[in-house]
Amino acid sequence: MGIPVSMTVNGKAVAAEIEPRTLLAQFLREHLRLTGTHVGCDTGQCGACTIHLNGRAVKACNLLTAQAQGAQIVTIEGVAAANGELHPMQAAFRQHHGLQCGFCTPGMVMAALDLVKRQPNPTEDAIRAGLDGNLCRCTGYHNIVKAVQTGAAAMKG
Amino acid sequence: MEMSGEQTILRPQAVTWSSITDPRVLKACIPGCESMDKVGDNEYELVMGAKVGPVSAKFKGKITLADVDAPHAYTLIFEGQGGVAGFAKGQANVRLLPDGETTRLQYTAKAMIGGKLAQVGSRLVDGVARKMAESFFSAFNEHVSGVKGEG
Amino acid sequence: MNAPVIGTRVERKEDYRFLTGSGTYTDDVALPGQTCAYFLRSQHAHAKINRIDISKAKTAPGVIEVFTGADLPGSVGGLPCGWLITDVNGQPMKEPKHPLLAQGKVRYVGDHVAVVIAETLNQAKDACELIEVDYEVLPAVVNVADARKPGAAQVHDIAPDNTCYVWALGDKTAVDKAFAQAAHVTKLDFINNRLIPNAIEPRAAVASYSRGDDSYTLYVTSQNPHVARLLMTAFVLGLPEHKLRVIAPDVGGGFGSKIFLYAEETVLTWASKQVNRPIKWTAERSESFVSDAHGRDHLTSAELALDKNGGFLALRVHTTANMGAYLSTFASCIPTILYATLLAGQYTTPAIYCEVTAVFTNTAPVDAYRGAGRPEASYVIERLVSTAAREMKIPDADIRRRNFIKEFPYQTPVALCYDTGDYEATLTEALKLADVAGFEARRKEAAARGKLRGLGYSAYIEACGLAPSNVAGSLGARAGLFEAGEVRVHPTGKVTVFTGSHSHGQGHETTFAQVVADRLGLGVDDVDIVHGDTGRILFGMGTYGSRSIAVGGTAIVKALDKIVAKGKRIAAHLLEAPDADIEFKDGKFTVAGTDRQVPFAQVALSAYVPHHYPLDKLEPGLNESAVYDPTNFTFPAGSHICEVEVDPDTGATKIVNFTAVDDFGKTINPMIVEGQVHGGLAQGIGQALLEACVYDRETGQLLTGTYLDYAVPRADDLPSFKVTTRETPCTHNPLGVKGCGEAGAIGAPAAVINAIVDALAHLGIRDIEMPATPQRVWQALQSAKKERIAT
Amino acid sequence: MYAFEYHRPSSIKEAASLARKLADAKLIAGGQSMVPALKLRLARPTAMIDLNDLPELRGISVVGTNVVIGALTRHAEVAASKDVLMTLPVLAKVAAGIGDHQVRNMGTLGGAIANNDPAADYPAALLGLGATVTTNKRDIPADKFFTGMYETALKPGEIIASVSFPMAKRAAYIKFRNPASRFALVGVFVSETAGNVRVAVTGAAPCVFRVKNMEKALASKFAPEAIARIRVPADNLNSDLHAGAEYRSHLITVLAQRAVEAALSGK
Repeated sequence: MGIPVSMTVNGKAVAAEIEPRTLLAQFLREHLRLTGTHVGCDTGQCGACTIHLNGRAVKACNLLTAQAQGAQIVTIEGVAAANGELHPMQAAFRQHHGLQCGFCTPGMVMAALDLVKRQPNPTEDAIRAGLDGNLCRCTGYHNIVKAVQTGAAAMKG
Repeated sequence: MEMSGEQTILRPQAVTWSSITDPRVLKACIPGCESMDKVGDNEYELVMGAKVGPVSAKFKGKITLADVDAPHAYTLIFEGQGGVAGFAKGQANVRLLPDGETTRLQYTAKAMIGGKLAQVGSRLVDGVARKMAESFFSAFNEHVSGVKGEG
Repeated sequence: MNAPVIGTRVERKEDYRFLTGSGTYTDDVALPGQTCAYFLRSQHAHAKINRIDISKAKTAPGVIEVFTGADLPGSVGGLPCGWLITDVNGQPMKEPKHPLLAQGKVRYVGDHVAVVIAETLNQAKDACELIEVDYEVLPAVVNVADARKPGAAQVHDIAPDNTCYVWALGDKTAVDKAFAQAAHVTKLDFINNRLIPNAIEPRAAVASYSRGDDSYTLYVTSQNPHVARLLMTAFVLGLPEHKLRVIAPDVGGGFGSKIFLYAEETVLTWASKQVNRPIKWTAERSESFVSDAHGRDHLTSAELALDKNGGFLALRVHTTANMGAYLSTFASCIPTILYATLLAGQYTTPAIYCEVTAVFTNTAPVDAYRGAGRPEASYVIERLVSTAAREMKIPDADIRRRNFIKEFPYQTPVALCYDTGDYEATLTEALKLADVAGFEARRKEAAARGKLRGLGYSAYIEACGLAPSNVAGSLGARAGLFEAGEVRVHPTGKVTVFTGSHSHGQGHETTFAQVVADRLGLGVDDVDIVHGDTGRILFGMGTYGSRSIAVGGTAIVKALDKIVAKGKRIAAHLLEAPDADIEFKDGKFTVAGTDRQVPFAQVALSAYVPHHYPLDKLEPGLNESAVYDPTNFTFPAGSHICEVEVDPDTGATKIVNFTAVDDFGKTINPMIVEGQVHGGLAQGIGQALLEACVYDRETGQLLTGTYLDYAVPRADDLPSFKVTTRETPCTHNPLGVKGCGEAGAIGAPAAVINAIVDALAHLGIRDIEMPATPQRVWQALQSAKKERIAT
Repeated sequence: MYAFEYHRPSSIKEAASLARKLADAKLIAGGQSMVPALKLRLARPTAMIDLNDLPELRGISVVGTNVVIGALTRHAEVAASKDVLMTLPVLAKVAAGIGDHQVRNMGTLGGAIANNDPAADYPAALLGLGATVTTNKRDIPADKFFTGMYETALKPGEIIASVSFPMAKRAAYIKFRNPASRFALVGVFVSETAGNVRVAVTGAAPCVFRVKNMEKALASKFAPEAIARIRVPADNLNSDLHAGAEYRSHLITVLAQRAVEAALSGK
C-alpha cells in the first residue's frame, strides 16, 4: 500500500507514491537514481548516507522517506555549481587529498558543510569532534581535517 | 554470565513444588508467554514475545523440566527460535528449601543468544536475562503467595 | 620544457567524480530487469543440516528462485585456495571443500545456507524467513588456543586436531645453539588480535547472463577482477573463461578483504543463467561483519636471544594462526610466506626459527588484511626488541642501531634478500621529527598533571611488490604474480593506459598518469587510466601487497619503452635520420645534436595516418603492451615513534604524537603516498587501541557484529600525523619504487603498544594485550598495584 | 524492514487515540533508535505513528526557575539553545554529547527518554536534576519515570509532551564513552539545586540510578574528595564486552569526582 510523499531535492520538486517502509536513502538512490548518497552500514553509524534535510545534516539511511515529507533535501549531487564547478569545500577535499576510495566522501562533505555552518572557524579539535558521525577507513582523517579547515576559510572568502 | 536470586514463598514446600511444576502457573508467570502446550513428559511447546527497547521478537520453542527431584529441585530449560532475530536459550536451576510454613526458592540462571540478537545486542544479554529471571520468579511468588514477591 | 610530474603533488584525476557523487560503485549499477538476491546465513557456528525446506519460500510473493547447496550441480566446485603450503612432514596442507552453499553442514555464523532471488529485496528477505532449516547444533571451537585441545570440536573430518598444517622456516639447530649461549633472553607471549577489515563500501555484485552469446557479465567489488574470473570459471563453475567479463568499477576500499573470491558473487554468476535475469546482491553491514574475510588472529610465543651488549643472536617464534572455518583465497600463505620470512626485520639476527600451526575454527575465514602477515611479524620483533632494551637498560634507539643491517644486498636467514635500505637514516629522522630530545620534559609536565607519558618505537620492514612468480611458485603459489600494462596512444597523441592493477582508493588514475605523462612529455590530463575490467584489459593480478606501482607501474614503464622505441623509428623516418640518432625527451623526438625534431603527437598521428611511414618495416598504430614479472620483492622500511598519554584513573590512552618516517624508494606523488601512510596508521592504531573481533568462546556467536561494538577509529580517536619519507631507490625496478600502501598498518601497532608499556613500565607492567582498551590498561594497573602491595 | 502502516496525526489527541487503537503500533519521533531496529528486522510494528506534525511538542522556554523543553525538540536544538546555554548550560552539554552530529539533528528528547536505553545520556540529566516529565495525561517526576531497562512509567497511548528541568546552582555531566557506540560506558551527572544534591549514573546498570550515599556526602561538602572513597558495589552493575562491573564501579567514583570538580569550576 503506497503513501504519497513530496519534497524538494536539490532544488527540484519531487513527488512519488512509496511503500511506507522506504528509507530516505533508498528513495534517493533507487527512485531518484541519485546514487551519490551511499549506504555503508545498517545501524546508523558510518554516515556515508549523510544529506541535508532542511539545512541540517542527517543520515538518509536512518530516516523513513515519510519523515522527510515536505522537506528541502540537498544531496551531494546538489552541492557543486550548476556549471559543474566544485563547491569550495569539495575543492578543498581535492586539494588536500581528503578522499581516497570516495565511498565515505559524499557523506563526509555533507557533514563538513553542516559543521562549517555551525562553526565558521573550526579548530582541528572541533573538526575532529564535529565529524563524529562519519567513518572513513582510508584517510586516517588527517587530510580530511586539513580539507575542512581550508574549505571553511574558502567559504568565508 | 550466571546470575542468582532468591524468593521467599509464603507457602510450604509441597504447595510451592506443585505450583512450580504446573504448566498453567508457568504459563502465567513466564514473561510474554502467549501459549504453552504439553508435548511430552515435562516438555512443553511455547510461544513467547520478548521486547527490549526498540527490539521485539517472537520466540517459538520448547520448555523442558529436567533433573526433576521432587519436591526439592529441577532445571528449567528453554530453547526458542526467534526467526530472523536469532535464537535464545536459557536455563534456570531451581531449589526449594523448606522453611517452616514458607519456602525459600533459590535459583541460578544463565542465558545465551544467537544470530542477529547476539550480533547486535551482546551488551544487553546479561541485563535482559537477569530481568527475565527476576520477573519470572517474582511473578511466580506473587501468583503463589498472593503477594508481590521480593527478589 | 615541461615541469616535472614525477615527485609532485598532482591533484587526483578521480576526485571530481567522487566529490560530486558521480562515481559508479557496484551497488550503483542498475541493469534492466534486475532481480535481488538475499542469502540465508547460518545463525549457528557449527551445525549439521538435517533438512532444508524451501517450499514455502519458493511460492512466496515475488520469488523467482530459491537455491540451496543441493541445487548446485556436481560440476560446481568449491572456492579454491591459491597457495599450497607443505607441512613439516612434506605433506600438503589440509584443504577441506569450501562449498558455495552449505552441503550438509554449516561451520560459522554467517555461512551460506541458501539464496533467494526475488523481484525486490524485501520480497527476497520475506521469503528467506520462510525457509525452514532443521539444524542439529554441534559444539563449536572459535579460539586458536582451544582448537588443538583434546576434545575440541572438529571443524572438518579431513583435518584432525583442526590442523591445516604445521610449517616451519629457519635453522632450528642454529637457533637452539644461540639461545644456549645467550647472555640474555627476552620472552613474550602475545595475541595478534583478530580484525574485521571494514571497507566502508560493503561487498556487492551484479551478475547477468546473455542467452544470445552464452556469456556472463559480473560487476563485483573486487581488487583483482582477472583473478576472480580465472578462479570462478576454471576452478568453481567450469565456464569458459572468455565467456565471463568481470568488471570491478569504483570500489570503496578493500584493504585485502576484496581480493578473495567469495561465494556470493560466484553463486550470483551461476544463478544469473538459471533465472536468465540480472541479479544484484549488496551486503548489509551486519552481513559484512560475519562474512567478509577477517584478518590477523595469531597466538604467538616468541623469544629473542641477545649477547651481553644487546646484540641479537637468535629469534625463536611459535605461532598458531586461525584460518577460520574454510581456507579463503590466500589464507594459507599469510601466516607463513608473508609472516615468517619477515622475522629478520631490520636487524642482522643471524639465526631465526619460526614454526606456524594453522588451525580451523568455527569462525569466518581469515585472510589478508592490510599488511597481511607483516604487521604480525613486525609486532613480534618490535615488541621483543623494546622489551629487551628495557630489560637490558639500553635505550630503544641504541639497541636498534646496534643491530641494524647496514650492508646491502643482505641475505636474511629467513629466505629474503633485501636489496637496499638505510634504516639508520629513517630512525635518525624520526627521532628528530618526534622531538625525542624533549620527551623527558614532556613526561614530567604530564606527570605533574597526573598523566603517564610514554614513547614507543617501531622499526618495521615489509616485503612488497609481490612477487617473482618463480619464487612464489616454488613456495606454493598456484598463480603467477606478474602484472600487465598496455599503453594505447591515440592518433592525436592522447593516451589511454590499461592496467591490471586495480585502484580502490590508491589513486592509480593519477599516479600512473604521472608516470606516463612524465615519460611521454604529456600533461597528466592527456592520459587516462583504465582498470578493473577483464573485457578491456589484457590481464591482471590485481592490487594487494603494496604491489601496484612496483609491479603494475613497471609493466606500464615497459610498455612505454616499447612506445618510445617504436616512436623513434617512426620519427627517424619522418626526420630522415638513422633510428639510432633519435633521442626522445620532453615530448619531442630529436635528431641528436641537431634542432631537427618532431613532437610526440605528430609521431602518433603518423602511426595512424601512415602516409609517410616506414610501412615496409613497421606496422601502423601505436599501441604496446608489456607484462612485468619482478625479479625480487621490494623492501619498504621505516621508523615509527608514538607518544602516548595514559590517564591512570580511567586507563584511557591518548595518542599525543605519531611520527612516521618511511622509505618507499622513489615517490611519484608525495601527496598520495602520505595519504596511504595516514590510512595505514589509522588502521594500525585502530588495531592497537580500538579494534577487536570477538566471538563468544563457547557458542561461536560474533559479539562485535556492528559498529556499536566494533570500534573503527573516528576522527577524534586519532591525532594529526607527522609523516615524511626518505628515498633509497629500489634497485631492481626502473622507477626505483617500493610501495607504500601497508606501511602504516605494519609499523603502528608495535609503536603504540611500546609507548603504552613505556608509560607504565615503572609500575612493573611489561605487556598490554591489543587492543589496549581503557579497561585493559586499568586492569593492568590494578594487578601491578596488587603485586606491589604483595611484594 | 517489514511492512507497516504509516500515520501522521495532526494533534496529540489523534496520536494518542491511534496509539491506543492500533495494536503493536510504534510512535516515531526522530527514529534514531527505532529505524535501525526496523532495518534489521528486529522489530515488527504494524503501524508507525509519526509525531513530526505536532509543532506543539517542540520548543524551549524558561518558566520561572525551570527550563521546559518540548518532547519533539531535537538534541541539536537543545545543544545550541541560547536559553538553555544561559540558564542550564549543563543540559546543552548533555545534548551536545548524544550520539553523533547527524543523530543529534534528528533525535529528540522525548524519543530518547521514552526509549530509556540503559546507556543513554538524557536519563542521567533528568534524574540528576530531578526533572518532571509532562505527558498528555499527567506529570511524572524523573524518580518515578525510569522504571527499568528500556522501561518507563509511560502507559499505552501516553505521549510525552515536555520535560521541565529545574535550574541548578551548579551541575556537570561527565561521560566516559564506549569507544565503538559512543554511548555512555558510564556517565555521571551531578547537580546542586536549592538545598538538594543529586548524583545520577547512566550506562553502568540496566537503568539509570541515583547514588544516595554520594549525594549525602556532597550535601555536607560539595567537593570531589567528599566522595573519593564511595564505591557503588559492582554486584548489580553491567558487565559486557567493553567493561566489566568492577571497572564500571571504579569509573563511577572517578567520573563523579570529575563531575563535582567540573560543577565547581563551572566548566
